[in-house]
Amino acid sequence: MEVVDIHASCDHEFIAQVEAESEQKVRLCYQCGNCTAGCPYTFAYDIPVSQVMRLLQAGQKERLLSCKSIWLCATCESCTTRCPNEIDVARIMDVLRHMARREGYVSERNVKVFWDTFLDSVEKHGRVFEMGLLATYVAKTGRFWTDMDLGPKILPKGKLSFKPHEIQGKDKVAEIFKRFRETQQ
Amino acid sequence: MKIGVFICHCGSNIGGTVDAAKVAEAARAFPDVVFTSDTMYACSEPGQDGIIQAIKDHQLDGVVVSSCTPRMHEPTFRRTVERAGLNRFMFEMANIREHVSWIGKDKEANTNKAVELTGIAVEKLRQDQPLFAKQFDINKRVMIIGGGVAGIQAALDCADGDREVVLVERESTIGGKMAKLDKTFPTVDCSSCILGPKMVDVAQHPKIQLYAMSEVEEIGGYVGNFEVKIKRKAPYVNWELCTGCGLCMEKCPSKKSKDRFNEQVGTTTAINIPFPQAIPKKAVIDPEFCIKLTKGKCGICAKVCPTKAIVFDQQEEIVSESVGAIVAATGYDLFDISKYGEYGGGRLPDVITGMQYERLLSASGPTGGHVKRPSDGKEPKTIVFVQCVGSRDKSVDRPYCSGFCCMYTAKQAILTKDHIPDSTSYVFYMDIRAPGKMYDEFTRRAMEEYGTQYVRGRVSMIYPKGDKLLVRGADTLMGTQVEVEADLVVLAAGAEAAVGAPHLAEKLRISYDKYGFFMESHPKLRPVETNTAGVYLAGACQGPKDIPASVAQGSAAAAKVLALFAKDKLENDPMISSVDIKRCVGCGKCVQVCPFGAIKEVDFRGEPKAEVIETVCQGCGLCTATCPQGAIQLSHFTDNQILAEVNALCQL
Amino acid sequence: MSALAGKELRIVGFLCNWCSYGGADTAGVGRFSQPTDLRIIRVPCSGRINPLFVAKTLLSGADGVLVSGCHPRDCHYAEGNFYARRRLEVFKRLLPTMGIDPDRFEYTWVSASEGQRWQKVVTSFTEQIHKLGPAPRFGLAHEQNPATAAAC
Amino acid sequence: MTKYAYYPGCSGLGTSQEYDSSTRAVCRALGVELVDIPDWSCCGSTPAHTVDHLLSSALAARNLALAENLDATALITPCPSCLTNLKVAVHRMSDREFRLQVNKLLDKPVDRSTPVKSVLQVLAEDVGPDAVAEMLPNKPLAGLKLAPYYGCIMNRPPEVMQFDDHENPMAMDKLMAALGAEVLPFPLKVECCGASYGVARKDIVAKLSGKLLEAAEDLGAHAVVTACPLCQMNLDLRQGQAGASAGRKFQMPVFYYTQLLGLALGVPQSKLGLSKLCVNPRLALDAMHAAQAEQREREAKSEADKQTLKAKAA
Repeated sequence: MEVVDIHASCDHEFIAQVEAESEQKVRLCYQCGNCTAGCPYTFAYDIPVSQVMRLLQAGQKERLLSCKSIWLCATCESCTTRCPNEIDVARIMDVLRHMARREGYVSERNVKVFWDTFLDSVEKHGRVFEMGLLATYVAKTGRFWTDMDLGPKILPKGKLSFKPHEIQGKDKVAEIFKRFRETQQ
Repeated sequence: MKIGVFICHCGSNIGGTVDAAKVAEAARAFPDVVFTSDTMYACSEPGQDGIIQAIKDHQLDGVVVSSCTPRMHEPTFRRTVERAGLNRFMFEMANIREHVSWIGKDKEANTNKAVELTGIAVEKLRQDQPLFAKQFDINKRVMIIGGGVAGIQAALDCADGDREVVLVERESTIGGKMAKLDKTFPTVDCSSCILGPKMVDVAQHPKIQLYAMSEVEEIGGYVGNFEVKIKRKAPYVNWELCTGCGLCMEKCPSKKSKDRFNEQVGTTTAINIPFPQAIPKKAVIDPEFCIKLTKGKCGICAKVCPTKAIVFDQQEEIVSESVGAIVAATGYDLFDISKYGEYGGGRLPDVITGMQYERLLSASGPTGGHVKRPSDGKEPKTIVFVQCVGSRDKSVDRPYCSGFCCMYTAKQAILTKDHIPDSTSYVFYMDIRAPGKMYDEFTRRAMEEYGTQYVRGRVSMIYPKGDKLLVRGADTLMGTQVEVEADLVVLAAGAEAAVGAPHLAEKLRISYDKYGFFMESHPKLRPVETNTAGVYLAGACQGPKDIPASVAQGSAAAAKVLALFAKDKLENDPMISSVDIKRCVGCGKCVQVCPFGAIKEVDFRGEPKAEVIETVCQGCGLCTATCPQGAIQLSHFTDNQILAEVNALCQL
Repeated sequence: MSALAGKELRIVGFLCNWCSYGGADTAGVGRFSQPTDLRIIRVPCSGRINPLFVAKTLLSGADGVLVSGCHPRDCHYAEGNFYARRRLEVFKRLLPTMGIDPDRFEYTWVSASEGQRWQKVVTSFTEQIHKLGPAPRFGLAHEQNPATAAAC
Repeated sequence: MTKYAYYPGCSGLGTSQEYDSSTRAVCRALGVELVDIPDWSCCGSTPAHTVDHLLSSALAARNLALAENLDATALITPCPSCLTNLKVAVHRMSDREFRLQVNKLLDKPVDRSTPVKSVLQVLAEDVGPDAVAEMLPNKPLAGLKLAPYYGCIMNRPPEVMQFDDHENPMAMDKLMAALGAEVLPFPLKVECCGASYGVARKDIVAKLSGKLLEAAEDLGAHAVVTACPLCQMNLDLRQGQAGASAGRKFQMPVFYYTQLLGLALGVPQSKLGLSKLCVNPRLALDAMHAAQAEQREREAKSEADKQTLKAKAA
């Protein structure tokens, strides 16, 4: 296990940035572990959420932005709701994800592709086109066989439309995305 | 007038962010100031000697010290100037530490502010007059409110000091929380074996008058002469006749009453003596559950009572007592565990509080000391203890540490192993707070000798799984989520202020913090005194405390009372109101407004005039602000003095 | 008129000795940093405060006045703060008729244990006064003689 | 009658058609007037807030702005994910600075703060279980054992959602009880089912949904009842995957609460869309009917016994 030089490796600017974007104070965390205890995703995480908070206090940017956990948080709000120090932990997880995206870290590619594809669909049609979303996702990830078992279950129900539900204001929605990208530059 | 000004550095406390020498220099320009100096520690012996020397050398008539808050050292410096031959009211203080150096880092702004605060002190001093105290008689009886272990200790110590004690207890028996405990840490000695004899002493002591099932209704007066109205609630039993034989309890058909003594583990009879060692050992009817009182029928207890003590139409009554001092020892209450919805307390029968568990462990408890879980009466084999339930948790507005939960949890884990040798106990903790004598050794024993499994992490949720409870928590040292299937979960509920504590504080005219705990005069140096003379604190009403600390405070409060009663006369505070009889028009507004009845109307050459009863006036100044003529003035805080301060500030 | 020209405005506080003065002490003991403008005058009870003190202070050139006493019901003298509340409430409503912006005067309740609350009260009141800026001067002498005004 | 601006959410047009149609039918039956927000667009759902909070709030806010014209009491939606996005947007936009930034991204700025509620909240609070129970004196769903499942974000975080208890919500329990159903104390009411990871990480959904189904089955539930399209899909469509993960085979119908309300209120089957559920709802309904028949039999027998006793006495 590596030895961490807690003085030299602490990225104070990173801490400040997370605090500013999340509007949370990371020093309020006293490491009780309640977030990890309640998190339904702990089994799938590489770093449990209470340790995400600790690494954040210690300014360990690289380890955090490259971890899987931040892509696997479903924002179920269990941590935020039960934190004794009233820290919005889920929001911090969200912010770390934003930063990872901006800086080009992707540790759970399929998750990111799914989300991106979802938003592409919204940008294009104004609403999510579920069938199109799945098709594009499969094309991008090459995961053709995944969920093949579900096809026979869902298709006969006639719920999945093969045509998108276009809206009149779809260009207005596309504009939102466009203006948002402009703010990011 | 010749004024001397002393600017204190307080080491670096003031000197660090205020240029004390510069303040001293600037103060020389103030009117009547003939001497200034800056000093390292004004309150130290050389500091005080320096002030005395300057008074003598420069024939000063008044002194200003700019240092810490007057709430801390005003009495100190008043004594200093008195030693130099001045009247102790020819002294003013400017607070340049708490109000200046500690709250700002800008040295220029701080220095400037310190100069101005010194300036207003000088202006006020220029209007000061020598004041002299009056003496008055003292009533040497004491009232103690609350009959828990702290109140019992205070009562016994005062009574042993040969003073008459009035002990007021809300419940039908004294003993408080300690009486409910099975054993006590760190010695694991039996709670009722050490408390029981003290309770008997209270009952037997000729100097102690006990009012059980009573509450303080109203408090008037002031140190040395309080008038208290006590409400004696109706037990529906004539206690003079009741022998505590318990026959009524045996026959009472209403068996679903709330068993408050047993923390509602099970139910009890509508007529009840809470426990065999109760003092006084008298029966009480719970009107909510008594069939006779709710439906008009029954009356079996009245038929079987051998002394005919049952009185269904008994009314509460008010009695008055005169005392010279009051000790508040009203204790604490437990945090309501149902506020944590994720733990299921109040919803799941086998999620209980530590105090409920204490009753399950107790030989005189509802299960006769056999640990049986409430849902099905089975003996639990896996017990999970969860600490910090209502402690150190901002989200439930309880950010403070309750202090004793770590210890009682360790004790309960040890007792569990004694009761059920093949059981396993898990303790979820955040930190172990065990700083008392033999305390840490005790928690270590729970782990080392009794095999208690300590898990460092909080519990996030508890839910039923089959007939077990699934406890999901974290082990932060392992860095993972953990689960335990438990038979019983004990939540270490924290302490909070007793129900109604703020209301009592208001009657006592003492301060309380935002959680309802009573405020002491000084957290370190005056821990059992309050800002109201003659009112003292003992035990957990001031903040969470364990038994040793509560007993120590009970004795400390008693010592303060005995010291007060060692004097035959008390001196009043001479900062009181006086009437300028020439300006008084006899309108009587001051008489109406005075909260203490300290102003009376007198006849002066055929005209009504106001007159202040000097030993009754407490110096609030309400009358001064009310008088349309400015005829009644509060000494040391006269209109002229306050306006002089305003003027000084607005001219600077 | 400001104590430190450009930096501070003249803010005067009348504080009850038993609660808010202690609260200000508690804030100091806790090192809760605050703006430096406020100057505190200690009184035994908020009920001791004659509204005319506030009027006099504002008319004498203060930019703001803050009165702070014990929370309702929690008075060292049983009921002084009730009288204070009644008087000051009426007084605040009268301020506009005197040509004074009522926002220059506030009264509040802070107990001796509420250091953090005191810090918030001082900080927000000081901000409020700084937003209003220096009070208009009533003394004509000052207006005619800018040099004197600056010296204040 | 109070009028609500209705936001169906994208899945209402696809995978949760039956939730949308049953919601509309039940609202009509209970006198709750819904007006569709014209030309509504996607709220951004989970993916948007994982990218940026400004984008996420803007996508939601477009709909808030459109709803302003409708002069409705509140904007309501059946979907908790849409609900969260809309509510969080309103919550964050109470900050002036943030609202200005969001409005910069929109064609039509948000002027007012429209209250946002779930359809469940309206049915539970504005209509109320007592009123529903009064309409259904025969308790049509008697004998049906239900595990009510709210999902993780219907009530959390409480500061934003401001509805029901965040650890032990009861709104759906009470509505179902009003229909006569036997509502079981489901302990995992607010545990996450795996959310939208079904596609990218189906192992996660299988495990978490498996736990939920296990708990429901162990309680003896005939069916799970839910208020969330994503939860319903995970528990219903992915029940086979969940079973594989839990190492057992589930046969647990998963209803939308509006379907059961509709069933009890006698809403036409075509609107309820029971046939659109993957696990056959008959399993639960048959069990319910069997229980009802048994109950009737018991009552008949005790009545008969009474008659016999009377006859004997005579």
